[in-house]
Amino acid sequence: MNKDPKPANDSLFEAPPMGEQERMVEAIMFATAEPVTVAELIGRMPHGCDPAEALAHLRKRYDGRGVNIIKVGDAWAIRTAGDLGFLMQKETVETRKLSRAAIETLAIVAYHQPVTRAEIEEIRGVSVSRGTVDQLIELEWIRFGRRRMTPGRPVTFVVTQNFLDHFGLENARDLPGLKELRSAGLLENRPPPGANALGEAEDGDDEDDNQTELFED
Amino acid sequence: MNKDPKPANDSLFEAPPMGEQERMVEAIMFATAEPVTVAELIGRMPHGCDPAEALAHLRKRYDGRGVNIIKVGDAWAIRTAGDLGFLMQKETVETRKLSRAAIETLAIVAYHQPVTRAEIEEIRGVSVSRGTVDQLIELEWIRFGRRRMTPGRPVTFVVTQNFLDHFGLENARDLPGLKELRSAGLLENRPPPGANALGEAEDGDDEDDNQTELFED
Amino acid sequence: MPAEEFQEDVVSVSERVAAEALIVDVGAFEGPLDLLLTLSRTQKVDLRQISILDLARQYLAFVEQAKKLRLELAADYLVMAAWLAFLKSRLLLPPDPSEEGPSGEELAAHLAFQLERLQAMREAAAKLMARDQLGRDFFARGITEDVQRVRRVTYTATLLDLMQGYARIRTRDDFRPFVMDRQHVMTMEQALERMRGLIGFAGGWTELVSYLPDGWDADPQRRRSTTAATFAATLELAKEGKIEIRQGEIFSPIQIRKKVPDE
Repeated sequence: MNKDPKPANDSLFEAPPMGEQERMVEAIMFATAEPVTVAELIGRMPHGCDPAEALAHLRKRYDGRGVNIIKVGDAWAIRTAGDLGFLMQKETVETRKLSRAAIETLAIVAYHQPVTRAEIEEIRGVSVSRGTVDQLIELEWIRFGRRRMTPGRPVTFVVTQNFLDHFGLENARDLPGLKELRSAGLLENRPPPGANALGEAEDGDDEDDNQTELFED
Repeated sequence: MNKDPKPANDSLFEAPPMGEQERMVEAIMFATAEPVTVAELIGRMPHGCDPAEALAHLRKRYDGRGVNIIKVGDAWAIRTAGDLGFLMQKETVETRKLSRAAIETLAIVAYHQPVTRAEIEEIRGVSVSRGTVDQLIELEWIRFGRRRMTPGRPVTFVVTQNFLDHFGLENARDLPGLKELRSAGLLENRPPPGANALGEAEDGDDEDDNQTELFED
Repeated sequence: MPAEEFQEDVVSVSERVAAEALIVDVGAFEGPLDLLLTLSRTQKVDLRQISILDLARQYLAFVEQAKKLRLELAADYLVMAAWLAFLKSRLLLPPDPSEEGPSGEELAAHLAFQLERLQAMREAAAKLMARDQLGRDFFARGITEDVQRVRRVTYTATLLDLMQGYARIRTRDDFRPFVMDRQHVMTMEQALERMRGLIGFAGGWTELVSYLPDGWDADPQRRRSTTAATFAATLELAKEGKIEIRQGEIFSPIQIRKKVPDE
């Protein structure tokens, strides 16, 4: 016999005070290594809570501390302060060294997204090996975006939240030097004057068609 | 590419201020996958630091917060505050239809209250399992009524306010009688052929009247 | 500077290229555009002010050298060489108004753009990799707690369920769901067995109705069931080649007769 004085429906009750909500957000954020969205917080906290406001308070509280609350895309995460990395050698995970091709491809996806394979190849001047793309996808730094509405409907690549998290970016607009590159016109997709100036653009396109088929399901 | 402004040999310099040390302890405790001992902290922090003191400060700082610094053996760890453990559970509510036995039992309680278990069994023609009654009580749809003043003083069951709320009834007398059920097409219009198996329903439609009496008080 | 560090191998190659006129080391380049970018460095000017004409000359000289040394150049290097030779002639000769397509200047400008863009992306990549990185410079929570999933089951019922439940009890005998009334049903198997015995006598066309068993035609339910079963049985027999079926027109009586084996 459940003599619970409270009816089942929490929404009848007031949300906990903001200080309590802040504690709740703090607990949830500390519990996980992954960034947490406000929607997730809402889902886990009692009815009527305002995690966005609690987050703002919490963020201020951790300002200048050993760990900070940072924004990653549309999610939030606690990360150690950047200046304390030297203490953490023990935690450093030796990551696979990325090839130059992979690093450049990653940068092109980040700065030009959404970008097709053909466009990456056009920028780098060489074909992009499957392994390079696979490696970046496996790292969960890039993912497939929408198909481009051009002939062949090529698939595009965009960077992920993991990418933002890894490089400590709030969002892709914060990429270093993005504004300068844009104002210099270097992020434009300028078609070569006349057709297939480099003679290899043709191959690139073909490749893309093949690839498109591969991803069709 | 760690732009550490400090030279490699720390020992020549003074230990960082306590506030800094606190940040360091905080970052290490946050990022380390296991509880950390003071000895480990000493080993990882710059020369001359006093992690024990920093830890004491930090501990105070987290007092009453969403996460606390707690002692695990002779090591220290950041853990969710005990009262917030419920946030680490995600409740998924699954709604299931009540079993036929439970619905029938509930219906009998509603139409015949106050009713004893023996009466329910007599009406249903089968025994009522303890689980079914418990389930209805747990749902707060039925509760114990007064004991019947008959030999053995059996306990009776009545429906609750929750029951009325759930089914949108003002009171149990609002439940439609057999006649109404029939005219609403919920019963076949044909009168039961021959005698009723329950022996008590031979009065057919008169039953409704009986039932009404039951609710008269 | 991290950008330099990132470019290290390229820089050293370009230095050698500058110092020793031309050493053909194609393996160090990622294709013709990369080679062109490296060569452009020897001009020691801003990429925006680069002389594409000089660059084309340098590249062609590179390819000549490779040929002299009998080195195999990949096809795309040769394609680029041909294209640059064409570009060179366009840039040197006065424009021919009869010729269609983009001018030499336009083509040169685009090549300069491509080089500048590639260079810019390389610098951007270096800046990106120089950022603090998760798990290297800053860190996520080491001791994570999993969210436990707790499943809570709530039960529900509607007023209709309740009323129907009650009605079901009170009128139990009205409802006989799930009990097939075998008394009034003839199965196809039963009909088939019966027909097999009878068909031997059906030499001529006989109406199907006449095969219905006695005592099944009074009750409509029984009649329906036996008609359906018998008809299904005759179809089965026709399929086996034992009988023939005919019907004059729609809704007219169905007739059957035994099929003579040698027919």
